[in-house]
Amino acid sequence: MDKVGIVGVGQTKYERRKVGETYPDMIYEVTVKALDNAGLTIKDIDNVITVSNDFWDGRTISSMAVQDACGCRHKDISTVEGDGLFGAFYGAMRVLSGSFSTTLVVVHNKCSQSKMNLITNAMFDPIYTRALGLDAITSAALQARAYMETFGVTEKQCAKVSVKNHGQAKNNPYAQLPLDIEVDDVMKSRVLCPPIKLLDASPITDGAAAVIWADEKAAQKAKAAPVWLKGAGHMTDAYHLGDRDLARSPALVGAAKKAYALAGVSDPLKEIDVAEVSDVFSYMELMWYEGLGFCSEGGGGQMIDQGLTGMNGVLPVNPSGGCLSANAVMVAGLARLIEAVLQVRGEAGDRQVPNCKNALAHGINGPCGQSHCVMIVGR
Amino acid sequence: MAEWEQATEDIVYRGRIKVPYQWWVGETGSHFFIKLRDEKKLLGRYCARCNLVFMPPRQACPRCFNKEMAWRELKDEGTLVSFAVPAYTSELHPLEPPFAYGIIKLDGADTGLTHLVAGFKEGRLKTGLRVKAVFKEDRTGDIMDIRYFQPV
Amino acid sequence: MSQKKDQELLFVSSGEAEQPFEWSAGKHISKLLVEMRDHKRLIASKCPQCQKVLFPPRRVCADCFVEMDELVPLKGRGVIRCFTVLNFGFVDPNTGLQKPVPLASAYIQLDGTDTMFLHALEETDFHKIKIGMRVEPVWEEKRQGQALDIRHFKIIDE
Amino acid sequence: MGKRTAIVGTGQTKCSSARKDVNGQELINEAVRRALEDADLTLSDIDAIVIGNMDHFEGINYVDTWSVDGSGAYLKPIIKVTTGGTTGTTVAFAGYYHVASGLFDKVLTVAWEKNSESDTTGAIVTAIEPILERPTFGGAINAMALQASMYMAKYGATEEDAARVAVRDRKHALNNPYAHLHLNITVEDVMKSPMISYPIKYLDMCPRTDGACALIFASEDTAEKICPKPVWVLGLANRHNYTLFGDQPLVPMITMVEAAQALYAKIGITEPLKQFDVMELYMPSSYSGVQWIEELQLCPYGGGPELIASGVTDMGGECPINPSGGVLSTNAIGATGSQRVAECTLQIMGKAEQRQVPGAKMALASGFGGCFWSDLMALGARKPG
Repeated sequence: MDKVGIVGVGQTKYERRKVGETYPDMIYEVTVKALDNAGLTIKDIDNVITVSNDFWDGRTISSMAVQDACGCRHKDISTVEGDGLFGAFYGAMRVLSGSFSTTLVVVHNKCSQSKMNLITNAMFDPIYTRALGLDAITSAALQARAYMETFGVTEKQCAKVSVKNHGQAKNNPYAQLPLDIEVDDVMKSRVLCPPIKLLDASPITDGAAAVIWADEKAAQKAKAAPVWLKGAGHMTDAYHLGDRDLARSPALVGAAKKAYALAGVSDPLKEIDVAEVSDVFSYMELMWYEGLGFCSEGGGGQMIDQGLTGMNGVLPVNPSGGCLSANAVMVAGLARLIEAVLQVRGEAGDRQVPNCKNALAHGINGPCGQSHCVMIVGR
Repeated sequence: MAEWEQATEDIVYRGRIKVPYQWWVGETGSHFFIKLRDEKKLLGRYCARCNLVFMPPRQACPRCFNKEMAWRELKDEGTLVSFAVPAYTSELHPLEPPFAYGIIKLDGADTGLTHLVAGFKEGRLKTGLRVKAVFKEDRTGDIMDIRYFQPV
Repeated sequence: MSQKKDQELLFVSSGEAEQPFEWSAGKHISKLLVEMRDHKRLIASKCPQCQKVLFPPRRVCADCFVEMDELVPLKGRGVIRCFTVLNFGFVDPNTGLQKPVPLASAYIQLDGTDTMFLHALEETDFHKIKIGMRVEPVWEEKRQGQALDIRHFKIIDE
Repeated sequence: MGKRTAIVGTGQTKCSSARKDVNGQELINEAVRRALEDADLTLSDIDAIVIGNMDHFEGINYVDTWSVDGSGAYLKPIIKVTTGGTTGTTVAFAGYYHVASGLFDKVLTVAWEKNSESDTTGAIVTAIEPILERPTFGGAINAMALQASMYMAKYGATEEDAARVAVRDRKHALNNPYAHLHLNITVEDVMKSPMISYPIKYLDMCPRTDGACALIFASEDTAEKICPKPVWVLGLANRHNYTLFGDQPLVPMITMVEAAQALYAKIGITEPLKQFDVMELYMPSSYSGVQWIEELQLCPYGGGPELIASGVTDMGGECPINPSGGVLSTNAIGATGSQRVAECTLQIMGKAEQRQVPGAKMALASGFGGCFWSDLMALGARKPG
C-alpha cells in the first residue's frame, strides 16, 4: 500500500440540539477547522467525500445540502451513505488510486431533527420484519441478551463500560455527556429494554466532523505531521437478525483481520496503543473487544473487570468518551478516527495515552453492528 | 457571529416525508405468504449445497447463490433464541404491553424468524422457551398473519 | 420453481407511515423568513469577496468559500428566467396527498441579485408566460414564516 | 501509483414498469448473477462490493446491509454510495477507485431502483431543500422543463428539434432487449403526445422503471486473465456543484462543461465527436439530448439541433449516441448511470449484438442528477499507458 495520511481534523462540539445550525453551517465549521488544522486552504483540496444519511436528514440526496459548505465547487466529489469511517476509507482509496493527492472527508448528522425509532425501524426488511416495529434499541436488546447469556457477561460488566467512557469524556471538550457516575447509577437508570438501560445507551446528538487525507507529497505542505493509514478493512454479516449468531461478530473478525494484515499487527492487545470503538450500547464495546481480537471469545466482561481498557490499562479504549458520550450517528466513526489521530499526534490533552504509536478506529453500519470498518493509523 | 444573527430567532420548519410505498414481495415470498394466509402453513427454503433451511424464505441461497432451493414445511412451533421486552411505548409497537420481540428458530429451520412474543406472564420469558404461532383470524397475506408466538 | 406462472403476486404497503422532521432553518434563512412574515420583505446575502448577491441568503459563498455576514434588502420584484407548467400529478411528500396541478413555476432572478430561485407563478397558461417578464410576490394575509407566505409570483406590467 | 482498472463483466436485469415477480434483493441478485456469469467468475472471486440507489425511492435505510442476500455481500466488504440521479455512475466511480487503490482486485458494483414501489415524482421532490424549495418543486419533469424553456429561448430551438432525439433513442431501443420501452414512433407522434410540463410532452420524457445493473471491475493484474477484451477505464471526472437549484446557469449546464473539460484534459480529448466511437448519455428528456451535447463539445453552443438533425448521432453515424435506447427508453434511476457504463462496455467488448457500433474502441458514459450534477467516465479497448 502506498502512503496516505491524515493531515487535518475538525469537529464541532457535540450537543443534544443545535437548534440554530443547519447541516451546511456545521460542515463549513468543520471544513474550516480541518483546513486550519492542516495549514492548508480549500485550493489545496482536490476532491471531497461527503457522508450523510437520507433518512436521518429527511432528504433524498442529503449530500446536496452541504456542497457549498464543503468547498467542493470545481472539484470531483462523491458521497458515501453510512458511518463516517466507511466514508473515510473510501476517501483514502481515492488518494491511493493515484487520481488525487488530497481528499477532504466531511460528515454530518442532526439526530435531534427526526425520530430515532422511526429512522432506525427503516433498517428492517419492509416485507418480513418492519411491521413488527423494531428499532435500534429493541434490536440491540435482542443482541445484548444473546451475547450476555451465551458468554455469561453481566449487566454490571456492561455498566462498567458506561462508567469508564462517560468518565473519560470529562477530558474531551467536544463530548456531549461527560458524567461522573458509578456502576450503581447505570444499574438504576431508567430501563429502556432489558438488559439495556438509559445509561447503557448513547444519546441523541447533533454534530459534524472532517478529516483531510494527503499523499506523501501533499502531506509535506501541511503543517502537521501526517498520521499514516497503516491498515483498514470492512465487512458485513448476514442481514436478517435470525440468520446471524448475534452473540458473535464474524464480520468484525474479518474486517480486523484485513486491517491487521495490512498494518502488520499480529497481537493487537500489545501492538495497538489506543482503540476507539463503536460503543453505541455499552455491551457492544465488550463484544467488539472480542471481535477485534483484544481478548478471546467471551472474554470481554473479564477485560473490563480487569481494567485493561481504562486510561491506565494495557489498551485504553475510547479515551474520547466514545459514542456513549456523543453519538451523531453517521459522524461516530469519523469521530473515532479523529480521536485516534489526536492520540497519535500527542494532542489529546488530558486524555492523552502516553507514547501512542498505533491507534485503532472502528465504525459500524446497520442493525446490531451488522457491518464493520476497522482502521489503524500511526506514526 | 454578526449582530443580526444574535438577534434573529431560530426558525424550525416542521415537515414530513410521507411517500406511500408498496413493496413487491416477489414470486417466492408471495408463495410463502399465500400458504400462510390460506393454509396457516410456514414454509422455509432449503439449500442442499449448504444444507441449511432459511426462514424467512429466500429465492436463492444467500450464502452460495444456489438457485435450486426447495420448499420445506416447518412446524409452527419453535425455540426462543433471544427476546427483548420494551419498557417504553412507541407508535411502532403493534401490541399492547407486555409483549416481546423474539427470534424464534422454528422446528426444521436453521435460521431464526424475528417476530413478536405475547401471552406470557411478566418476567417469565426465557431463552430456550418453546413457543407456538398464534395466527390471525382474517389473514391478508403478510407477516402479521402471525399475530405473535406464545409459550407452549 | 414450484409455483405457477400465473400466481398471485403480493405487495406490502406502508399505509399511513410517515417520518416527521424538524429542520432548523439556520440564521440566514430564519432572518429571511422573519422578514417575510413580519414585514413582507426579502433579503439576500452579499459576498465580501466577489461582491455577488445571493438569494436565498446563506452562510457560505461557494465560489469564494468565505462566510457572508452582510445582508442586503431587496425590493422584491424580479424577472422570469425560465418557467414551466406541470400537469403531471404526483404525491406531495409533505402531506401524502396529491399535489394540485397545474403547478406553474419559474426560476426568478430578483432585482439586485446574482442568482435565480424557484417559486410558483400565478399564471398557469403557459402560452401567456414569457421569459423576461417582470414579476412580484403575492403575499398571504396570514404569514407563518415559511416559503409559501409568498403564495406565488404574479406577472406585472412595468 | 494506482492500478490500471478494467471492467470485465456486466449484468443487467429485465427492465419493466413494475417487476412484481421479484423483491428488491432478488432484483439485485438477477443483475449480480448475470455479471458473474458474463465474467465467468463466482461470488468467492469478489473482493468487495459497492451498492447504490436512493433511500426514499424504496423506503429502505442502510441499503448496503439490507442488500446482502441479493448482492452476495455475506462476510464481504460493502459500502453504499448515493448521489441522486448520478448514483449509477457514482457507484461505477467507486468500483473504479476501489480497484485502482490497489486494496481490492475484483470489485462488484450494483446500482438499482424499483420505482414502482413509490410515487417517483413524490420521492424525487424529497431530494430538494425542504424549507424554501420543496413546497413549489414538481420533480424531475419540472426541472427538465425549466432548463428546456431557457435553452429554447436562448437559441431558438424548437419542440421538433427535441422530438428528433425522442424518436432516435426509441428507435435505438428496438434493438436492445434490456430496454424497458420498445417504441416505434415518429416526430409527429411526439408532437401530438400530451403536454405534461411545457415544453415537455409525454414522449419527450423518460419512463419510470424497475431495474438493476451490476458491473465487475478488475485490476491490471487479473483483468486480461478474466476477460479476452477487458474494457479499460481511461478517465473519469464529475462536478456536483451547487446546493440550491437556482444558483447556477442552466444554459450551459456548468457542471457538464467543467466535467468535460477536466476529463478531456486528463485523457487528451480534443475532438470528442471524432475520438469517441459511441456515447451513452444520461439524458432524461429529449431536450437534454439536444442541449447537453453542446456542453460535451460535440458542437458549438446552440448547434445541438443541427447536429441531431444531421444524423451524426444516429446508428451508422460518426458517433452514435445511446445505442441502448438511452434513458428515454429505460430509467431505473439509481441504476441508470451504471447502465450507461454497461452499454459502453458491451459496445467495446463487441457484445452489443443488433445494436453494435462496428469497431467501437472508445466510449463515453455520463450520469446526471442531483442539482444539475454531471459525472463522466471514458472507457476504451486499449490499456492506458
